[in-house]
Amino acid sequence: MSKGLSSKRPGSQRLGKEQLAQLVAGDIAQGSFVNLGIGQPTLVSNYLTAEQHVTLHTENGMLGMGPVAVGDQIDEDLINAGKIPVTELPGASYFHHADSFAMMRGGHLDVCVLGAFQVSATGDLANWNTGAPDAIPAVGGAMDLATGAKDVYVMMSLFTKEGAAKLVQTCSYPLTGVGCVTRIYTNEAVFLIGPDGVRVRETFGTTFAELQERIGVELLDD
Amino acid sequence: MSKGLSSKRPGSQRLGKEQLAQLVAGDIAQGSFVNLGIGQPTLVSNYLTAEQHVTLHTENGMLGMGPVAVGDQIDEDLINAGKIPVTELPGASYFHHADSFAMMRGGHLDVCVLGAFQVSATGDLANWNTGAPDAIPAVGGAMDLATGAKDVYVMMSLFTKEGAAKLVQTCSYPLTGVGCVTRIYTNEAVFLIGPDGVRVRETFGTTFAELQERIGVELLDD
Amino acid sequence: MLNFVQSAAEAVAGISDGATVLIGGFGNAGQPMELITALLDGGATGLTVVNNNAGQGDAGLALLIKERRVDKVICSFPRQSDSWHFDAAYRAGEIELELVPQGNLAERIRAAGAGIGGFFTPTGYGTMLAEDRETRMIDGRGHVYETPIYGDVALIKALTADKAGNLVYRKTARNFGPIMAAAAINTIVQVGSVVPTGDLDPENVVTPGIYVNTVVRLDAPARTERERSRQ
Amino acid sequence: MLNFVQSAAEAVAGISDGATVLIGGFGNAGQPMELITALLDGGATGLTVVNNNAGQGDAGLALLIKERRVDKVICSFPRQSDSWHFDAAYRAGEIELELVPQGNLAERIRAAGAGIGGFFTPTGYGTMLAEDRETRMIDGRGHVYETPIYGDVALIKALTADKAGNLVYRKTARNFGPIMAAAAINTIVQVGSVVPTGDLDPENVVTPGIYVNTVVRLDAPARTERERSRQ
Repeated sequence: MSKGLSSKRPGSQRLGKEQLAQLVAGDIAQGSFVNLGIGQPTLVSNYLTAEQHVTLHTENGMLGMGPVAVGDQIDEDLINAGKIPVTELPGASYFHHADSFAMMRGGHLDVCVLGAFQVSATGDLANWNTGAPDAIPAVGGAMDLATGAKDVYVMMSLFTKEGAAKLVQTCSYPLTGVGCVTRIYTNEAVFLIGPDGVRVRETFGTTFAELQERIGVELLDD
Repeated sequence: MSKGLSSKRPGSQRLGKEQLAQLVAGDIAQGSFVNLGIGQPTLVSNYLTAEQHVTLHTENGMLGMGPVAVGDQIDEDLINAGKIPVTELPGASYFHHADSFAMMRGGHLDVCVLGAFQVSATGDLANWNTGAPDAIPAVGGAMDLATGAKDVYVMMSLFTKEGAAKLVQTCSYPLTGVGCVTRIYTNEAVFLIGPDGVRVRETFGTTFAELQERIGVELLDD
Repeated sequence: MLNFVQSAAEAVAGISDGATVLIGGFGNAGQPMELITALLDGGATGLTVVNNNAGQGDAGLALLIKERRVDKVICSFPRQSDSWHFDAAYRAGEIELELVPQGNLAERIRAAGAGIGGFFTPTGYGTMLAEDRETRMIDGRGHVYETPIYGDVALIKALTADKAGNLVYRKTARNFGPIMAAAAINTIVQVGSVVPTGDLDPENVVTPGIYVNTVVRLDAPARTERERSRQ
Repeated sequence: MLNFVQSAAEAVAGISDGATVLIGGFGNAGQPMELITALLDGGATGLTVVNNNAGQGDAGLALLIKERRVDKVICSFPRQSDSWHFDAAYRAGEIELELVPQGNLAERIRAAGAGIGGFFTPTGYGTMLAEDRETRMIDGRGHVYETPIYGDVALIKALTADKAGNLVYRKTARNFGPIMAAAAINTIVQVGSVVPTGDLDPENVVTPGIYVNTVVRLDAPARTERERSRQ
């Protein structure tokens, strides 16, 4: 599925955020309905091609969302889930919040791409709350996206700044959803999460052996 | 509330169906949203005045239903719950079946008028099934109407052809809804069902004493 | 994946024996008669059909039942003056009936499309249709537990589709179409016209294209003539 | 009963201390800022507010919270870069927060309007937001039990009303308006224009007039200016 980036290139570089977004975009099947989470996942939209015919959903009530609005396009009544002004593409539709989340929760979105603090070996996702005792919690639509989409792709750096792996046996941060993540796109590798475990699809600037050494989760070689 | 028909007229006649429909129509408050059941209740629409500003709901997806369609007005896509072609009034709106029943079930209709086989002293309604062993049951929207409207008015003859009262202590026919009926309009009297029991609001061609003798339910005089 | 086909036969070609088929329409309004007829011609059997009724006269669903292609009907109002094919099958014990209050039918279909695992409703509480069902008192009122009705296939009728599969309906023909489209894995729609993407006002789309799999444009049928001639 | 009033102050005059107030809007889109400001000016206190957020900047809901008129917020996303008034009230223990996943928030509001006593959803299952909640395995999947959110009042914003109270919205400003209108006993709407009954196409009405109690037409506000000048 991935286009333009061959797998298993231990000599090549770790991916930057834009390269990662391009990789994710290339993996999205033609004709898919997709929700891109706030932050890094939004970059994916820059690499979707017209030939892919991907329709973007925003949970505040729209299918057929176009690029970010600029200049005269800016319309206070047309925003995305991050409250950024966006545009409307031909074939768009508007609906109320319950209908919009019904679309998501009913399993109609093919892919949702989210950021994460941690993902577990069984696909548990932690991306809404660091668990810090003084933090004011806020969840938004994260739990609905995590449990509703047919496939949940996570985009994240594989390690924290302190060097701790974010792919873990069991999440230590509060969960967003249980067993929901199917793929993890990181700067160092792409992981597929399936019933048999976590499979390494490809690596960037590292090797399977190096990854296995640094991550406390048993990995399967592709 | 009732217009043009003074109460307690033991000397006057039992009401005909049209008179009864007129009585019900006069009792519906201005600005009400109303659903009229199939059959006798439909007659009520003939006596609603423009000044009442009553909006009719049909559970197959419309508010603002107008009179039955005739001639060139007949449109296969515009029918009522009885599958009779109807018309559309200014201010009408269309919605799908779940939204239409949500309107009813969410308690937004002020009044629904239904026919009945029996009504109990506590407002239980039996109007969908005679319980005959060989009958093929069919319920339609009767249970939703009975449980959803703020007020459920029943229109029926007070006695069967065999002379049995249809206002009973406990329904012998299968129930449509429990404790849902608030008023019963019959050819011989109007009954109000409240927490204290069944009150006779007015009688037609009979007296309170006569009614009490013929009905096995304790009646309260108004 | 959305596709546009040329005939009702092509549209229903993928329907398997044993499928649960949601069929739109209330009376003739919104009834996808040509798709039902194509399903009849296609031969699929052992079907579970979800519809407000259980067939009328000698056309469409009534013929599917007459030919014993329907094992089970889930509906609110099977008994009608002209439901003779259902009546015969039912009395012969050759069709199963799940009778559902119409609002529960609509809400259960809606729940399937919306990812709701089950819900409590006052409708039907204390009646024979709720016998042996889970109940719960909520704020002093009796409620019955109801479960989603999923479809393998939905056959519905809309007025117009655009090339993105967005649909608009006409008057009370909207009825079950939008909720069935969302509740089925494979939604097949017959429409009177197909317009370019962008021609439908995004504010007025009733069923977004995400819920639609197959669209077939059929000339507005002279339905009554057609039904009569079929016999 | 539907009525049309001349000012936002008149529109919110009936809101009592202790009321549960559903407030529409997502970001600025669909936010009934003038009604919220009138509620602030009107003095009602001890409120429970249901909104996607918990106030931003120094306007509207944020000021209601700053002035400690809100005892409890039910929302999905209180924490924002400019939610300082909520943050302060929360850290001082002077406001209660019920944090709800956004889809559960929407579905619970929808349930209130639709007469659903409660429902099971997979969203939140296995998370701290479902701790101490009833759960159920349905078809092998964990579900959480959720209950309706009813409003005494809804404050919403729409594009246009007709004289029968029918509403249409504009783009993503539709968001919570339609479901809040149905979930509240008293629905108050600010609109940009009022048209004669019959001017809205019945096919395109989003909120039927049955859900609307009070309509006030307000000139399209120069909102950013207004908010700034309020401080």
